[in-house]
Amino acid sequence: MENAPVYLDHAASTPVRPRVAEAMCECLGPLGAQANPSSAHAEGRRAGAVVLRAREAVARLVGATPSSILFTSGATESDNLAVLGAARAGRDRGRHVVTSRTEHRAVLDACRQLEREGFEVTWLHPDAGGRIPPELVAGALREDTVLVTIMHANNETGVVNDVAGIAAACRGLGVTLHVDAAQTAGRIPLDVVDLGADLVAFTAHKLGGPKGVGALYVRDRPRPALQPIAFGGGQERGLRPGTLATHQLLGFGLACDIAAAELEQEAERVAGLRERLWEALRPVGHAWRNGGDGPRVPGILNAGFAGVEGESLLLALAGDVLASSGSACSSASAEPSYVLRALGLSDLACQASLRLSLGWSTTAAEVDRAAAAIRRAVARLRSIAPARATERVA
Amino acid sequence: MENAPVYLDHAASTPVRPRVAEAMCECLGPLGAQANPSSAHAEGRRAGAVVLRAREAVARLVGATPSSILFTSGATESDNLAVLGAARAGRDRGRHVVTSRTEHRAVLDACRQLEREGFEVTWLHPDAGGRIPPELVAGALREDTVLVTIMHANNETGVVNDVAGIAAACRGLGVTLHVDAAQTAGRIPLDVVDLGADLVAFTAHKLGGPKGVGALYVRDRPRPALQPIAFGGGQERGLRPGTLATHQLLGFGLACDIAAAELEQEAERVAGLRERLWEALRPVGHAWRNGGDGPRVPGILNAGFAGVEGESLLLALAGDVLASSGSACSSASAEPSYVLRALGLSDLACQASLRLSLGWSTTAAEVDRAAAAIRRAVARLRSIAPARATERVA
Amino acid sequence: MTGADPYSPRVRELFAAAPRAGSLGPGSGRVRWGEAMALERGAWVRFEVRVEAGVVVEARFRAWGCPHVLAASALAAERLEGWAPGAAPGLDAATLSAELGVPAEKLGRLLVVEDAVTALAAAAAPAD
Amino acid sequence: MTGADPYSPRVRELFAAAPRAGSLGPGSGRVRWGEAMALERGAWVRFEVRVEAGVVVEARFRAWGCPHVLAASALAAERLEGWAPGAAPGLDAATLSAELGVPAEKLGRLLVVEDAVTALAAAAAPAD
Ligand SMILES: Cc1ncc(COP(=O)(O)O)c(C=O)c1O
Ligand SMILES: Cc1ncc(COP(=O)(O)O)c(C=O)c1O
Repeated sequence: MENAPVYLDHAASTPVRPRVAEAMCECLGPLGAQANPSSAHAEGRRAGAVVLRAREAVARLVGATPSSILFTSGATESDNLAVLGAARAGRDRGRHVVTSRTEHRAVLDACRQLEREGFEVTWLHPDAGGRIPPELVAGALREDTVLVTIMHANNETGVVNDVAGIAAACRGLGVTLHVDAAQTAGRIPLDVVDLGADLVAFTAHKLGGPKGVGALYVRDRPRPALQPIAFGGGQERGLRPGTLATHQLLGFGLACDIAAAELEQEAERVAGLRERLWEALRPVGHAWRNGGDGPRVPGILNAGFAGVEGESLLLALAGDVLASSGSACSSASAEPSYVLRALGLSDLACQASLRLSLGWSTTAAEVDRAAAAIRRAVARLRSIAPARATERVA
Repeated sequence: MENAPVYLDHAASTPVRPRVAEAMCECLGPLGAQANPSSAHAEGRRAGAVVLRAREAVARLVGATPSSILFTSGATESDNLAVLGAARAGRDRGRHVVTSRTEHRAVLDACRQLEREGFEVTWLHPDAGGRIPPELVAGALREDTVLVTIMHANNETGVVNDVAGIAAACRGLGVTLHVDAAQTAGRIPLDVVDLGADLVAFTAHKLGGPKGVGALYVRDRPRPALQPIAFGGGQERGLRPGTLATHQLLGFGLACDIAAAELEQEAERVAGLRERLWEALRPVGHAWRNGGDGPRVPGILNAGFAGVEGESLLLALAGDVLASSGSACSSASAEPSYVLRALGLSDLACQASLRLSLGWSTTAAEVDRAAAAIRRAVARLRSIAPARATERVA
Repeated sequence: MTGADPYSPRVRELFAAAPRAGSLGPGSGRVRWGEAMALERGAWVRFEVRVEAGVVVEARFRAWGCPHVLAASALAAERLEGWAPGAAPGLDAATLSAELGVPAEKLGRLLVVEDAVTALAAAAAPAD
Repeated sequence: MTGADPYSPRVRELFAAAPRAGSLGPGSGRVRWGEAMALERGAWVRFEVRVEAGVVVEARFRAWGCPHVLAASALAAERLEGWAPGAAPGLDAATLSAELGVPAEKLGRLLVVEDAVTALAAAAAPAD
């Protein structure tokens, strides 16, 4: 693997932890839990017990009770169930929703759908550091606000919002607070009670688990009103129907257990690697970090290189480093990142930016190799660019 | 495995085919396709290529073009997207929906949700054989009908509807036809063009693939209007957002390939085993088959045993045979099967019925072992029941 | 949610052994029976007892229904031995269900067991 | 959908080699340049040519933008050699994009390359 490109795209998806993959394989094998976990017979109950343990593991990682964890197909679905579900359930009380411009598209697009359904959405702008200050949320609340949805950490910049502060602003006002924690669960300590949110979205594939499975925390007491987005079957307390995917949940739960066991030590290690990467990149000159100071997840370095365009940088790096210029789902589009634009960056600066995201599989040697490759690629692209392009960064 | 109970619950979920499990494990391993299939870099594209091949395999199995296959988390989600999505998209043209009493709960409950949203639903009753005759559908159509949703084969009785006939009744009337084919894909020849449906729901875990992944066929030309039930990310033509689960899709695709290669031979083999089972059960006396004559899937035998109650029969069999008295998702509830009731069976007859479902893993030796165990258990329970219970079957 | 065993060990044991299932054979004393049926609830239960000197010396049950109904009937039959008709049998649904750990959604069915006990109590009551 | 390579082999080749990237060195003949910039579209392109006896004998480009912009600029620079200013250069966005297999959503960016060629053509046009 010495010559394989360095994978610095953990924010898009983490490789599955080997122990997780192994356990999932066993579950898929002839002696695995193959029956439908809703079946009443012994094999069904055995699968059901796997589901139960997974629910407990997810709950443990985030300080929740098992009964408050609903399984979904990923954070996209969790976000939709939370945003559409809470707003629709509250539409008789009010039709105002508060969110931010830097949410993941799952939240943004769900909010746009709410607008089509007659809701009014307040789109908050982050401060220059990329954060949504609690005061800003407090100022946006109205009598008819039914839902506030603000992400825990942003998937492009890694900056962490003061969710507890936002929760305090919402408290007692009958507002449901949803938090997209896809980028934080398993990466930084996260306790749903401390967060104070009513709904929190998670996904397995950002914390060493498989793709295609996630969870929504739904606070127990008081339980926020939630209208399902799909119906039938009665699974997950009638809020999320469909046969539960035993092997997927097993992998999710085990990944949570591993993440929980290594959380603080890994957070420190990965943050150290991120700083090592940044220090190794700075000598290239005319480089900056997006997202300012303040709390951020350990694994994301969003850096700009004047005179360089992100997509070309990625292609120049292709044999050496795998990364993204924005979020994976928008990486195919030619649009500059809406998240960086919302931070107030110029077009040039947005397009000169690269998201390098580290995680459990990242080593110091990889960081050094990646940094050297990035320095070379930046220098080469600058030598091709118009001379003034390197100077022109807002 | 000589003493393991015989698994006769393929209609609830099939065991994953060993080759499918193996390929999925490889995909989850260190050299697998671990990146986000939406990522633009080489690893992302490699994952994307896996997704593409899976899409082609699913399409091939059902005679569709790859671009008409959307991936989902299972048939429950596919049904919801189809039913809610087509009706909501058509609500300006009309608010009438036609379905049947014997649909899967994913369709039933989605239709009930449409009723809450102001749609009027016509709930058709099956004939005594459990089928919805095309004439019945034709008679229910109105000027304002926007959606007809009728399943291909029923998951409790296995009876197959004349979907082509139903499609003919709908043709030219601007009605979208959705078909839940969870129980037929990979089990009997199925060609979406021959079916003539606009939307068809599939799930991997009924055809030897993994749980938690499915598909919705959306006809290409003309393309039915469909409003998504979740938003964000832009995946699957904007109709179904969320990171695609590469390993799951790989498993789904491979299971489709295997099913396609063995389709006719397996259908014959499994139907033969089903008849062998029935012939071996008949000597117990006072036994009948639910679902009458006519086309049915090979793997489902729904049989009644006078004087016996289904749940007790299942428990008496627990060490020998794993089966269900109804669908898996309702097996925990104490309600008699709504499907059998819709067929006109008495309470006693409904509750005396057992669904024995066979599939790729079932052998003749297993069938013989299961039949012997069932005969014993029926005899034992009859010896406990009030003497007249065995005679009183409507 | 999923995963829990719906049957307590006691239910499994009574279901598997079904002690006192069947009918009374010929013998001395008075034989009395009580029956209740609610097919829509999925239960049909019959008790037979042999009464000697004002006390049940032998009890049998027959039952059609789910494992909880069968187990509750077996338990009731066991308790009926030694019971003196005329006294309250104390075998109501709540008591049986508590002892057997029956899930709430099955309570309706245990009422049928209770009804059969009640019918038996009426049939066995000493003529005064 | 997913899985397809967004870059044609020709784009990859031109991007990797970037022939004619940079500026002209000192030499004989007339040097002319043309530039276009559309930062919001993510492209900034500059061409320099050396004209001798009414014909471009040497061309260079500089470009800031995505791989398609860089590849199109390199291709245009190659084609500019041998071009006689005054004649139409024939290097519009549609031509370049067809030759390179550029996806539709990138066409706006190739217009910037075309604009830079147009600016060059104006600057290099023989004074009459
Ligand atoms: C912040 C955030 N929310 C939601 C999602 C969507 O999660 P999933 O891929 O599980 O649908 C992602 C990543 O894709 C994310 O980073
Ligand atoms: C007819 C039918 N439709 C839908 C479903 C739901 O499929 P899934 O388990 O993939 O959600 C099933 C089985 O569970 C089924 O048998």
